Amino acid sequence: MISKPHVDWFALAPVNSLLVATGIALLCAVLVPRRWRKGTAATVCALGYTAAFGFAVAVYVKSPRPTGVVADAFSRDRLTALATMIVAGVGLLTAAVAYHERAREDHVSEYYALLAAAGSGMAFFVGANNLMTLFLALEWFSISLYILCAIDRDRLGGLEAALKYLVIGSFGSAVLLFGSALVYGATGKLDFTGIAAAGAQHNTLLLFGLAMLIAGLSFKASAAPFHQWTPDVYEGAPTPVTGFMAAATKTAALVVMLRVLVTAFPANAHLWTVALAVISVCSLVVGNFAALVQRGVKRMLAYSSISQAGFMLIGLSANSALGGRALLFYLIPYTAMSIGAFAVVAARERELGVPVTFENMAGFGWERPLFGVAMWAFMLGFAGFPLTGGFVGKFYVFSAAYEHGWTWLVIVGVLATLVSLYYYLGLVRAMFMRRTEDLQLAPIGGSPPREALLQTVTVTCLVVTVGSFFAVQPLIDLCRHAVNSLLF
Amino acid sequence: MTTLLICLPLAAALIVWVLPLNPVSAGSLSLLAALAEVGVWIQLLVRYDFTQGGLQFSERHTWIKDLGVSYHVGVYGFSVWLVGLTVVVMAAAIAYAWWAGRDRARAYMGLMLFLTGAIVGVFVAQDLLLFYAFFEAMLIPLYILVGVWGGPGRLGATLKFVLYTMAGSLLMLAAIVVYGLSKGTFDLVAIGPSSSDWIFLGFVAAFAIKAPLFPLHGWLPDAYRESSPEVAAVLSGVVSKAAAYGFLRIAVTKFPQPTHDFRAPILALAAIGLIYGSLLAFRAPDLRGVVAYSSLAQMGLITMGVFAVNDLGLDGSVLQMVNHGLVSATLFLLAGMVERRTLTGELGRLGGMARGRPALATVLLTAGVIALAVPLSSAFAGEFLILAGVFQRGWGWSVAGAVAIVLAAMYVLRMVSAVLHRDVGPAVSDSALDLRPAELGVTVPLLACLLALSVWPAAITQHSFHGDHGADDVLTQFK
Amino acid sequence: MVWGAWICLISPLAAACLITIGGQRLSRRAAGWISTASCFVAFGGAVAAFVGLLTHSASDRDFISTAWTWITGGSYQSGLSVLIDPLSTFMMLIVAGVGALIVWYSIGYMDGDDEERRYFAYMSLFVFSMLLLVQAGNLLLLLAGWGMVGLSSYLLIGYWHDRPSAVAAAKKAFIMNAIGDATMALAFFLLIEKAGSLDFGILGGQYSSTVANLVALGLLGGAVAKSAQIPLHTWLPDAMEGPTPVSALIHAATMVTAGVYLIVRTHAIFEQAPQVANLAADLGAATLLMAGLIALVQVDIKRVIAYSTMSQIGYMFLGAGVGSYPNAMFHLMTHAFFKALLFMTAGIVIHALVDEQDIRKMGGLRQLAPRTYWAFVVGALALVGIFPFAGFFSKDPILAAAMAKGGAYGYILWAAGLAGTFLTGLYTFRLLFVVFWGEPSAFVREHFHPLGRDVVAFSLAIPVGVLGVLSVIGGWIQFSPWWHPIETWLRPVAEPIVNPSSWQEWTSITLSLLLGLTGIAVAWALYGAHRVTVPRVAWVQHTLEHKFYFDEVYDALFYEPAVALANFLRRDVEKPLIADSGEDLGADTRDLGTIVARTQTGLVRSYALAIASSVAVLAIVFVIVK
Amino acid sequence: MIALLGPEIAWYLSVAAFLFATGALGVLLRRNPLIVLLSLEIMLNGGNLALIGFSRNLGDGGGQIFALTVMAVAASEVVVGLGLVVALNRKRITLDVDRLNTLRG
Repeated sequence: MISKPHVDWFALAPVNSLLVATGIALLCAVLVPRRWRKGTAATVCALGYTAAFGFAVAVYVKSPRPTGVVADAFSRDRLTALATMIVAGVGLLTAAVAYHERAREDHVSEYYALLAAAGSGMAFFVGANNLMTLFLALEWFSISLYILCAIDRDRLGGLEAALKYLVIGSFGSAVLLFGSALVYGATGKLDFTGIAAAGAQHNTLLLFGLAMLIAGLSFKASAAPFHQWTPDVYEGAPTPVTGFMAAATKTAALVVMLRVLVTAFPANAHLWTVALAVISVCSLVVGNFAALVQRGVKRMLAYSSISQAGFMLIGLSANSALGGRALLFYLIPYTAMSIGAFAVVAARERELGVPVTFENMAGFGWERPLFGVAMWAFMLGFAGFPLTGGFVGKFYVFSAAYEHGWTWLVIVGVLATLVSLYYYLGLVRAMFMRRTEDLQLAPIGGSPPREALLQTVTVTCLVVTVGSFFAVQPLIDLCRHAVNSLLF
Repeated sequence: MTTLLICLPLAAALIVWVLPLNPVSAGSLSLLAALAEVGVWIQLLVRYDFTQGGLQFSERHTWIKDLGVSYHVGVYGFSVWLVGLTVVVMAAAIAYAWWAGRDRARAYMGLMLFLTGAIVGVFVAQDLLLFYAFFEAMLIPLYILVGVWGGPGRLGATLKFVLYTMAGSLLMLAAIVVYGLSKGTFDLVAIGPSSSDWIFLGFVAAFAIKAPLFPLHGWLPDAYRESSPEVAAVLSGVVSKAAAYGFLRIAVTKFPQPTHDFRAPILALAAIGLIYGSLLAFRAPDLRGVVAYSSLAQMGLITMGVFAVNDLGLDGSVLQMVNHGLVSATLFLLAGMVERRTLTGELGRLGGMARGRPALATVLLTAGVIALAVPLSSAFAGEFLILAGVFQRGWGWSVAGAVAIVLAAMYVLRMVSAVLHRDVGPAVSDSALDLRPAELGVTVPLLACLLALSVWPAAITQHSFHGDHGADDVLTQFK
Repeated sequence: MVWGAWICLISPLAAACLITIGGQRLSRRAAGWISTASCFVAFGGAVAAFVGLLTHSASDRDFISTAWTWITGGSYQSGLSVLIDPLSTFMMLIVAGVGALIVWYSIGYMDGDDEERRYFAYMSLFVFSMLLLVQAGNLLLLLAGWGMVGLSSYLLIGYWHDRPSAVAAAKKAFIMNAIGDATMALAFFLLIEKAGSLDFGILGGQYSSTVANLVALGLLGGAVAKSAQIPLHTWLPDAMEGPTPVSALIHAATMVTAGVYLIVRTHAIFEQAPQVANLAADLGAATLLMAGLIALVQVDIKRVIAYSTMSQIGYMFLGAGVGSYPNAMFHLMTHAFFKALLFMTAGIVIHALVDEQDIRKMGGLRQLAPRTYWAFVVGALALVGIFPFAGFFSKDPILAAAMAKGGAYGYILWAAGLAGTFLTGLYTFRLLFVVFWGEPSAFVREHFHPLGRDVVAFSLAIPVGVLGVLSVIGGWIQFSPWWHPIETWLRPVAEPIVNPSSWQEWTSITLSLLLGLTGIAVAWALYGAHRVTVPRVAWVQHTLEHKFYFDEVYDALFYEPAVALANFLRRDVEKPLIADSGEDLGADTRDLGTIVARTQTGLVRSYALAIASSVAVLAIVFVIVK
Repeated sequence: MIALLGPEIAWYLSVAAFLFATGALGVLLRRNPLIVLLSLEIMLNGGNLALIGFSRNLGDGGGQIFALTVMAVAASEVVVGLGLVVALNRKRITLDVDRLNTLRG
């Protein structure tokens, strides 16, 4: 008889709950009458994410000691749990944003199904404990995202974005795959600890593999110079999906990068830390400078997400518990700010019915004070102003860099922040200081649409953004325990 | 008590933002809050034990344990005075804004209150990161205040202002990270002195831009010209003092060795700024330009006093911070009142306003002569002490100061007579009224504070530092 | 005694505040009377202080009363304190007394001006400042008073603020005085560094000659600026733009003589710096000659008197410089009397001729205004120093002192002084003859209107009368050859360091008397009886009319360069280097951004290429570095 | 027991690398999206070959399972890709990836 590995269903509960949600949502497409379809699907998706979040919390509480489950293919530890919480939270908020964004009625349930699928893929991704599960999960959520980008089949931008994403994405995955193959060849092991144990750190194959793995993962984290798909896809994709990608994909990619590099390649730290530092500098430079000249808000946010990735990589490159904490803490306000920002953009899009640019944001801050203030806070957060978690996050990554002896990286980060101010504050300026009459095209008209969910999302993000400035200590403890499940 | 000082205006700001009040009630509520703040400060002043000195009313809560960051606030003697300056000037500014009637009053008033809290925070923060947080938090409302309610050139002005300031303060952030982590704590009271030039320069850069020192004042003319008068008053009166405070509390105190090494260049910059600012004020074409450049000069003077690092200089600079804060605020408000009547600040188009407007004439003249530090005014006391102090670091500095005194007489008198005297300017219509009671109510209290200080400048000079010797107090980090 | 001093100091200030706050609620007259009353109260206070001093023996007539510590800087501190000693009471009496008379006079003179209240507020403020100056208990407070009188003089010169000339003159006065303040401040910084204090006591301490010289120079700078001596004298003639009582009070009787007071008060330091003391004497001598010469060609009645003031103060500087302090102070007192008298009579003339000041349009006023004429004659004789008028007693001892200074140096100063007396006689009586003698000119006949018999007239006449009497008898207090109470009174404070022998006294007296009379005679020949036509040499005329071109030179040397520099900085530094550098940097950054954004071609292949190449680079670097 | 004779692992690896490179070049050079998708498949298969080769060499099954997974994944990827191509085609857009450059800058 076949010996089947013991499966720890509890550890997989978040993933499964989302898979279930996917399935049900898909069934809705055929079983639920069109009239109720949207509501049902959205609810199912939301419930799936809520359940995932709940389970993740439970896992976090219940697994103080990291263990590998399902034949070590999946790691049950607090890092996974925390990352899953973030992803699930993001997914939940995205579902809410999407509920209002989807004006058209067809493919609605598939849409939510895919959203849930992508979430589950990420939840699995962050827990991946060997190269195979890593690749599998990566493709899992990537493919869902490809489709989500193109969900509006008649939007040319969506299609183009999707195809680009697909081609470049597969290219990246291929690189990742080949890298995994080389690492496998060099060490004979697929699981991370085994790779570390094999002690083949000077093997050329391994080094090639490491390079390719870093490339593949930085690609998903959209760090320069593997970033170029990001602006196009973010611009082309439906706004909620963009928000989801910006927040969740980056989280997953960075967390996994942290896990892989720290667990599998401790012996090569002297290489990959420098590599990551260089990559983060590239991201800071490219992201900030390119963002300076953007007119489209989504595109600007895309570039800003690139530079944010740069900041988080600073923490990663420190290769220390502090660095890990910095990264995880940074992720919390960052995800909130991204989702929130894109939610606001979505709101403006609904009003105008055209892509949102700096010009047609004029006066928005006064017309819709809630969104205005929220957006203001998000921008300040991205720019690392106090009273937002972004400030503490930056402070942490800089501390990590300094502790690692890289003051120069701190200086680079500081200068990058300075450049970034120009466009972040530029958006605030567009919203508050330009008068509405400067704006040529008038809103579609009629009273602003009901969007209770959008407002809830925005407020939630606002609360997280600001709250993470004040309630630093509990969050840091959360991150500390999560990071402690890795061996530094 | 200290926390109350910070939180009262912030809470009031939230209330004003959230409640759907009409402009008038929003304004009166804000004014009430501002006055309450003044009341709290008076309490603080009364309860602060000057004979004992040192840090009082301190509160400490852990904020970020693993990096040794904490919410630590408290006041020293000189902080008491600077906080007082802040609350008084802010109250005046809010009162004027209320009377002048800004559109979107709720947002405006809320931001002003928020700003109050932030500035007070800067003066009471006893933790490096907290200090930085408040130092930056000041920018958040200011960016909007200048950018939304400013003049035609406001967009450029506000962006320039923020970018300049951030350039400095981000360097300071780097310096803070390095300093704090290398010392293992961020607590301003506990952290020991450092001899690292780079960290020192990081801090100095931030404060030198904020003050501003020559030649880092590129943001100053636009910001002071384009913002609404009360905001300009706050900018030059209070916000710039945050920089001087930083010089005193951090740069000089925590970095004795670098201070000594860099004294000459910094004094030189300050002195150049003093002369340069005075000369430009002398040729500035408009009312606000004169005040703006004069405050550049004054900040140079104050910096000289701080970096003299001796009893005279330190006492003098604290006194002068308060004086200049009050007087430049008054002058900016007056400039606003004049512009309100004539729709222009160009000196060429003003004139002859004294005829039939005794109140305006008296108030402007009084503020002016105090600004030019006529002897017996508190400004004179401050400048005298500062120059006497810096004289002991080299007579040349004081000579520069003496020249600046003459130049000050030249530009202030030029401004005063261009507004008040000679034949009536084209922009001055006979219908332009004398100062209204409300306007008097805003300016006279400020002047009253100044006159009170003129009668007894020692109130501040004796009660800024522990014991008689400010220098010792600084060298021992106010222990 | 102490309270007397404080009352003396406070009451004018109180009046100033009262009038300012009272504003429209006070009637104009009321303002005037409040101000006058306050000055008389101050005089009472002064008298009280004086009497109080008399009760003490000469050795301990030195009291300091401190209200509270005014400023502190570490161990240095200065109190808000008044000093009561012979010198200060002497000055208090003059300032408060003459001040009271002149303020009273201005009730009449300023009658009908629509901003009288402001005027009287300023006047009270001035009296307060002047009293603060003379009562100051330490050098810092003295400097405070020093600046305050400068301020109030600025306010009063520019009182008619819609006259550009007045405003300009006021500014000029203030700025020139600011220069003096600055030099004094510098001297004080040095004192603080060396002695750690600014009490008068430290002046007696021992200092290295450089320190003493520098301090003395700084003080002298303040003195010459305030007392309109060369080289900082050019503001005084312009200051005549102010109302005439102002000229009488500030620019004749009190403020401009503060420089003399300062030197006498700080003589200890000057005695340690003899060169500087001599410099003071030289400047005095030079000024008295130059002013006398310029006065010969002035055609504005007030300016003539102003120049004579400069030259009289020159005498005082001469006296103080050579170290005969009591005589300097004595001349200060008599000068206060007769110069105030002259100004006020001139004021009456101007008032009667509807504010006309050009003497070429006047003439023959003797018949029309006899009482004024006689008052003027008294003043003029006192000024020239003719027996038995006040000037006679006070001027000659100064010459004697110069003589007693000894050496060629002393005799040069003495000669200069004597020449001065001749000039004094000449220009004074030129003025007198031109204005009062001869037939009434057309202008006079047209515009002259005599004073009525109302309050105005009385408030004009009575003070003039009082001062006239003082100008006659005021000198008899001291006749240096025989009796000198003032010298004994001031001795504890200012011990003279030259003691002229009696023959020096007598020669000076006779010679100066003779020269004065010759001056008068020449004036009579030229202007009174027109026996001789006035000799004119073109270039001399020009030089004198342009006041030796001081203004022009200063403009060229200081003002223009300052303006040029400021404009240069504004145009070529501030704008391009400071203001625009920010924008330029921003623009460059944005350009960089455009370049970076251009790499985003939108072509899949280029993206793939980027990834592939970076992977290759990364891998190769890894392999190389290991 | 006779070990299975055959080329050294190096050969398998080089073939795999060759395939991978070919695929990559295809993505870089070809303009027809179908060909591009095909090249992507070739890249993935290069990876697969490497995996299988190694797993045989090491006598460890993991690699082969991995390869199987990859095939499945690759298939689904292609499906999505083709779907997109069809969608594009339906909008009568000539099949040329260089035309897909409206999103840039």
